[in-house]
Amino acid sequence: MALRRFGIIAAVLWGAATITFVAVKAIPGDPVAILTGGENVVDAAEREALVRQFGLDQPLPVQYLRYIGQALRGDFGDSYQYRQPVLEVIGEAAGPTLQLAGTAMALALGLAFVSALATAGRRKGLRTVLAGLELAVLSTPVYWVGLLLLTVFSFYLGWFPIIGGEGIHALILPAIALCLPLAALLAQVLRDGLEEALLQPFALTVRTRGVSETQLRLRHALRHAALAVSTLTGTLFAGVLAGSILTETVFGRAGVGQITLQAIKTRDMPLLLGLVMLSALVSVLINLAVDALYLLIDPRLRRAAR
Amino acid sequence: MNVQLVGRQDLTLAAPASRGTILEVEDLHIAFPSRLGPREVVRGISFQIGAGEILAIVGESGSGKSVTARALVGLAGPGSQVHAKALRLADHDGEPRSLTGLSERQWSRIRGRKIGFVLQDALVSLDPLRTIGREVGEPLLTHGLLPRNEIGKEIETLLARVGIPDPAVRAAQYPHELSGGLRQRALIASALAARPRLLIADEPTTALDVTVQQQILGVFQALAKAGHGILLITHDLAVAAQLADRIAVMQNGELVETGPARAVLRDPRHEYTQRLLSAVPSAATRGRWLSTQGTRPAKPPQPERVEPILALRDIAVRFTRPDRSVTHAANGVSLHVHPGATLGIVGESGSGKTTIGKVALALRKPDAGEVLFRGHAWSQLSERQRRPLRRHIQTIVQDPLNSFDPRYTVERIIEQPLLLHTDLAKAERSARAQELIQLVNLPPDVLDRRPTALSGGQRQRVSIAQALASEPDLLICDEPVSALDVTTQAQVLDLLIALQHRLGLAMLFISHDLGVIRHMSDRIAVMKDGVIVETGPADDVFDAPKHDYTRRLLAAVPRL
Amino acid sequence: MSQALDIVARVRIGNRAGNPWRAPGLVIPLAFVLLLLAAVALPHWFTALAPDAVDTDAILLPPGPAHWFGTDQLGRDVFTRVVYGASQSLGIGIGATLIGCAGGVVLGTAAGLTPPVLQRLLVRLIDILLAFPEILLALLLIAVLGRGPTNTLLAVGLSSIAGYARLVRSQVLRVWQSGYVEHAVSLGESTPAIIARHVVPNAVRPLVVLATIGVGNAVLSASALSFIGLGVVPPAAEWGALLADGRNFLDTAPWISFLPATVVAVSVIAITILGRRLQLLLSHGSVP
Amino acid sequence: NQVGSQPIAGGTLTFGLASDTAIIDPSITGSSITALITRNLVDSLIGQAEDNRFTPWLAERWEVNADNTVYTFHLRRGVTFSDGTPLDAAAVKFNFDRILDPKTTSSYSKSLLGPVAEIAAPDAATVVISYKQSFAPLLQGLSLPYLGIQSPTYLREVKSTTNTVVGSGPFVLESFTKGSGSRLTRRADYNWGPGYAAHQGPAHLDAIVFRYLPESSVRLGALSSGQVQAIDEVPPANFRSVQADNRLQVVTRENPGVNRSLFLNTSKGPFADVRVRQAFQSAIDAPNAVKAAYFGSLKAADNIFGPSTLYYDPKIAQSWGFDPQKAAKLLDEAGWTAKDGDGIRSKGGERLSVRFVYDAAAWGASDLTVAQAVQFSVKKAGFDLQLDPVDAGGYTARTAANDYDLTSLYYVRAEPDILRTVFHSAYIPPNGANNARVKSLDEILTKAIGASGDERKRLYGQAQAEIIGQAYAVPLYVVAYQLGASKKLQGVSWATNAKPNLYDAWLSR
Ligand SMILES: Nc1ncnc2c1ncn2[C@@H]1O[C@H](COP(=O)(O)OP(=O)(O)OP(=O)(O)O)[C@@H](O)[C@H]1O
Ligand SMILES: Nc1ncnc2c1ncn2[C@@H]1O[C@H](COP(=O)(O)OP(=O)(O)OP(=O)(O)O)[C@@H](O)[C@H]1O
Ligand SMILES: [Mg+2]
Ligand SMILES: [Mg+2]
Repeated sequence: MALRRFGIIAAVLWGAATITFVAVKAIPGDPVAILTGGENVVDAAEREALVRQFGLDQPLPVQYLRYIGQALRGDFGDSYQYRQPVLEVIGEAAGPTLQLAGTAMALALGLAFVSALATAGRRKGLRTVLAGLELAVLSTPVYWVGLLLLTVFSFYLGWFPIIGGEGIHALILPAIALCLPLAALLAQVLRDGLEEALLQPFALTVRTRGVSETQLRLRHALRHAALAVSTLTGTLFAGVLAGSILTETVFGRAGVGQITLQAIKTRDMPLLLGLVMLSALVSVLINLAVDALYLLIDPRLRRAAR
Repeated sequence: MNVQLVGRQDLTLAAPASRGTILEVEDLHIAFPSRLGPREVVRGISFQIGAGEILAIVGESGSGKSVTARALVGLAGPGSQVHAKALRLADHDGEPRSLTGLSERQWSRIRGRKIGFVLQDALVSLDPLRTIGREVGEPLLTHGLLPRNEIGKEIETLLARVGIPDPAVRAAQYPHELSGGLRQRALIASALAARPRLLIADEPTTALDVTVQQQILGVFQALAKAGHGILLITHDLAVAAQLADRIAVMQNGELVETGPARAVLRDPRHEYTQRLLSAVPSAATRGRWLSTQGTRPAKPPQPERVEPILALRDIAVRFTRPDRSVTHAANGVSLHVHPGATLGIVGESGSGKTTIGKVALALRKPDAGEVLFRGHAWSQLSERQRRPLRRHIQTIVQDPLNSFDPRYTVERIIEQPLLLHTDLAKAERSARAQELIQLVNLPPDVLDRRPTALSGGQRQRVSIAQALASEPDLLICDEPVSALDVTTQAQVLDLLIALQHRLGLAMLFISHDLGVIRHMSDRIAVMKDGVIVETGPADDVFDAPKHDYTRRLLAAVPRL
Repeated sequence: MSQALDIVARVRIGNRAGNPWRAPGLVIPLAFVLLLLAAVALPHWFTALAPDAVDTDAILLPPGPAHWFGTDQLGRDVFTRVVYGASQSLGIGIGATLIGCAGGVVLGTAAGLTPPVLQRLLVRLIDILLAFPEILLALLLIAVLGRGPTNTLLAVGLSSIAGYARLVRSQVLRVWQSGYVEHAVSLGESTPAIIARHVVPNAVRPLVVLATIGVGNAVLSASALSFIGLGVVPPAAEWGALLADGRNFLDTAPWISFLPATVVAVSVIAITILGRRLQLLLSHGSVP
Repeated sequence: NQVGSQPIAGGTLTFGLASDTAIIDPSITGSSITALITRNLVDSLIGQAEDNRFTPWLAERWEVNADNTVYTFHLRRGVTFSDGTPLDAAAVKFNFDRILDPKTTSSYSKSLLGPVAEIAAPDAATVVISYKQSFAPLLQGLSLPYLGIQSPTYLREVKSTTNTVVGSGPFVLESFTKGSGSRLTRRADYNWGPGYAAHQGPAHLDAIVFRYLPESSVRLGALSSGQVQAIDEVPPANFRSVQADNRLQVVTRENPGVNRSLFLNTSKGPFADVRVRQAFQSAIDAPNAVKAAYFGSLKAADNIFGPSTLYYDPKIAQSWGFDPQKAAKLLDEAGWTAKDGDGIRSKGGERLSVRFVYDAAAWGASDLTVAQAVQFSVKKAGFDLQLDPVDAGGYTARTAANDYDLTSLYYVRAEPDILRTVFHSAYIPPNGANNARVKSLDEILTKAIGASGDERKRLYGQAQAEIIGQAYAVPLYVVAYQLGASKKLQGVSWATNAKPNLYDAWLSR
């Protein structure tokens, strides 16, 4: 079983790496120009040297094999753009992004739980207002939310200066900007899950025992809703890179999103590959974690898994 | 049945009082809002339940039984309007307290504490994500009746009280790990946890096998003996007959007849009660129409010693579960169905009935043995070879909704076999569909509808019409009536028999309901754990069962 | 986000009970979406101006009777640009969703019904594609294809295939094991007929809802690409590009991005509500 | 520079930057942001003052031989790198050798050093750089941070220099985070500032923080809310409001050299016909486009050269301009007479459609506005101008493959010889940036290198006239560096590449 899992992870990583390799090679244009910053300042000899140094003179299959071989050993080579080992570049960027994503995710979960528990199947007025707000947040581009937050809270009110370092203070606005759509989505799914659970026969049974509505939600319905929410949380967390590209751009934060965008814009092959592998790995791991969580939440799945 | 009643002096709970009226309902009305204004689904019913008494409310589907029961705990449903002249529940001191105009808080003190409620569907009425113990103990926790550390002990006591063996082990298990019977008992234990005087049970045995049903009924009897008042909701007259002291018959939101059980069943006054009673299939109903009470003409005589139309020889089917354990769904099963005759297969849930049906239809390849159709290879053929022959062997299933493409109209459904097996033109197909729909006594306008817009009985008729479209010789019927209520069931069974007479169909009739099987079958095969334990002419098997299991099965069936 | 689309699409916003046709939640969004479609088809009905008509004498005018949404940094009428942008944005949204769905149906059906070995291979392929964050895939595609409306459409569409494919596959498997497929076998239908008549149409049904919501999502994805600077090419009035351009004038001329942003949000809301209503209707079984 | 106030020591200057740099080592990147930051970290052999004269810096004095092939530098003594290593001739030689070493992957710095024959360090205080043929631009190159001197000890020890720099400059790099910014702190023992500086000794500021703020609205918001004291690329839309704000100032530094211009590909397509080029030139209302995009913060160009360039000819301005009638007449003459529904002309069924290929990353939001205004303006004359944004690699590939109708660039250089890079046939892509693919100017441009004063002036005048007259290029605007700053920030001086120098800068309270 474990071996199979491992095989799947390896297959996914290999596939992701291959697709990226093909894509990067398919991007039209001159890789050396990128290596040298796009200015026509290199002569033929230097071009040659660069091409040789980065192995670009080899036939594609050789390049591919070399690259996969090195990737297997955890060596993604040097970034064209940063002239630094890819793992180092990613390592530096991962910290701030993880911090941002983690904070945003935690915030989002908190908000979603409060909002969904308070309004699932009751408080019609509040439910309508909150559901409407969530829909609005979901339908507004993330970067737009970020810009509005910045304008209001940083420039006009001056509560959260975007300058002033790396502390929690600088984390709040971007985390909120990133968390809002996540929270809205989670709240909707959680509320829906709760409402669905509350419609099931067992909920009626619980009510006939004299259990209060709030207790019914907390003790029973929440676990049922948690199934869908955990999948969604996993997917969202794995996809947080997408959000972080935009958020980091708006707030001028360092992080994986920034270097990803740079890597694509400058076709920084080794870095891009490293990033794809990273996100594939994250996605696979999160899927495994969600599967494990499922077993924890739902005893019905345990026997099947055993 | 070994039900222990444990004394509980250590609890600050009053034991059920031994006499007096527990519940009094007078002129109860329940209405739901609808587009055309409030729709009354319960219209002025009155009844009483005394200590130690079992009152059964019977009636067909949709008559308002469940709504009545739920209204007694203030959970009639969202938007419901409940009015009653009087709705009184005896308190612990025996004094009646009114249940009208209670707030949600007040209700929650009554639910579980003063009225225990057992819901219709045992399989889904326990929270699947929590252990049995926590579910059973929840009323104790909610009403703060016991300190937390004592609850565990009490749960075991409760589980033992409803006859669950190994209560400590069971308490730690999850609902899906328990059989239906155990789940239903756990539900009862949970309803009893706070020692309410009144217990309401809504169809507590519908999903259960007869033997398990018998055990559950035993639990209720014991509880009544201990002084609980019990309101039993059921559509099964036989269950009511066995258990109830008094029976109330409900039709269309009204109680048409109330009285002592024996009197109501032996000597029904109301026309509806009479109809209901006569629609129940049993030994006595063989050779009679169920829905009209007339005697039916005898079957056209069967030619002697003809070759069976369907023969199963030494069939074995094995399923391997994900956990590698193997289930023998069929093991050495041999059966014959003769032209124009009905072979009934009866057995408990999981005994392999459906599997046999699928093998006969060649939807599943047997792991061993072979099936012959009209004396020729059938299961051994490739699907391509089988396809042209399929028109001769058709099926009617328990849940037609699942067998119809949800996008299809009734007309298209009926034309499906015509398209496949005939080269009729569009107009001819339409005409044939009209014919068939008349044959099964449906109005022509259903042809344009989708199955979701039909009632259960109507759907079953559509299913029959479709099966007949290709003019088959053999019908495989897998529980065709078990989703229907008694009166609808009667109509469908009558229809099948009439068609058999008219068209000379052979039938393989699968059911877990012994009454239905006896009513329908010429010969019977009794199945248990994938094995045919007994087979023979219907009357022989029922009147002189040879196998021990058959005897037990027959003993467990409640009788009117 | 469309990777979680199946979860999201199931969410109901209105009351579960009640007639889904009657709620006001249907009429208003429907009317708005129809209005949008009208703007796509007949933009000149809404405005007499041209979307790229530069007027350097009318730069950054605030909203007024002559210019309902004001003018931008080149004196172009923002309302006109929003109207013409509708065809760009919705075109991208609808086109991308069609590509995603079509690809998803093909890949998902294949991954559900082909022989086991091929099936496993295709499932793995879907896994691999799902392991890419959608935006990364879209960005890569843009890098390969170059910028422009068609390529934005392709990038957003192709990158969403895997999400749809996973859903279609699960649906195909569900339908394949359903009672009516088994029943069709017993009626004597051939396998290709079953796949064509029952499996694919029924498996694709839930996609209708997803696709509606997917359109809204695709509009947002395309606008995100524009924001990063990899979207359509000027002077295209794609909504994301309008917002991206306008952000440089947030404090001097907020209307040139605020009003389009409102239109984007309201459109996506309307489309989403419509999609979920549709879901409700379908689950009520009252719509074919 | 504010006159009359005394510099105050101390304070931290926070500087918002519109772009980021991937690499902080100036020897291996051509990034102008790296140059801006590292100007404070590394010293150069010589300095170049705002008036273009060369001043001593690390070299006290230097000699150049007559044919510009041997340069001898005499180093100042007592200079140390911030890691304590003394700066001597060996250190300088080590730096330049490293840049020349292909393994270093230096490109821009290497091009500044030129075709070096030999670098010698005859004694600890003397460096000699020699060439086989004459190489005049060396001094200018040496004055740029790209050829700034770093500590050889550090260079030898460190594995990768992309994140760190150790130099002898007035500030020390404390941290550098890609995508976020960098922090510099003052070096207390600094005492070897450039000859053009206003003061000697350590810098006034305690620290400088460069913060990457790519969103222009964010950058501006940070400035006006006082979170930063300086930003680059002031959003043109806010130019006026910043100027009007009495706490803020905008300092504009016009660049000499080749103005931001469109270069029309004369080798193929519609622009092979001079009449079409001239029509295109006349169809563009550049002053209005620039006014719209830059809100009057930049001047429209009237010539290929910026006004501050040597030998700029003011008379050219009268020879061309926006003239729709002329454009129409020229196009009619050239045979582009048919018009379709959109007003686009065609000839023999071929639409008058031209593709403008540009590197999207190097093309800002305001430039995009200009482009759209130009697009609309030529559309009225019947041109379908299609924008074709690509990435840097794509740009190089497209120009090399001659797959474009027009491109755009500008060059900052006070020396008119810069024209050679843009219009000499030796620089036709892929060998350079002669994107107009012009061959007719070779003679003039070659002759002008060695010509004397008046003759040179005449030759460059002739070149300017021909470039505009033949419509090889359409000048758009005069490029300028725009520093938005708090009025508290004083003493900023300017390098010749139009970048602010912060050594003399200080913050008033
Ligand atoms: N929440 C509700 N809202 C509206 N109508 C309801 C609701 N619950 C029940 N009804 C209606 O009330 C009537 C009685 O329903 P009820 O469930 O009591 O029938 P029943 O006798 O229990 O039938 P069955 O044997 O099928 O369980 C039905 O017509 C049903 O449609
Ligand atoms: N697809 C399957 N995979 C694994 N086990 C199966 C499968 N189908 C049936 N079984 C098992 O085979 C046995 C017989 O099942 P079958 O459905 O034939 O019983 P049945 O008599 O029809 O029961 P019921 O009355 O509940 O319909 C059961 O133990 C069941 O769990
Ligand atoms: Mg009921
Ligand atoms: Mg069965």
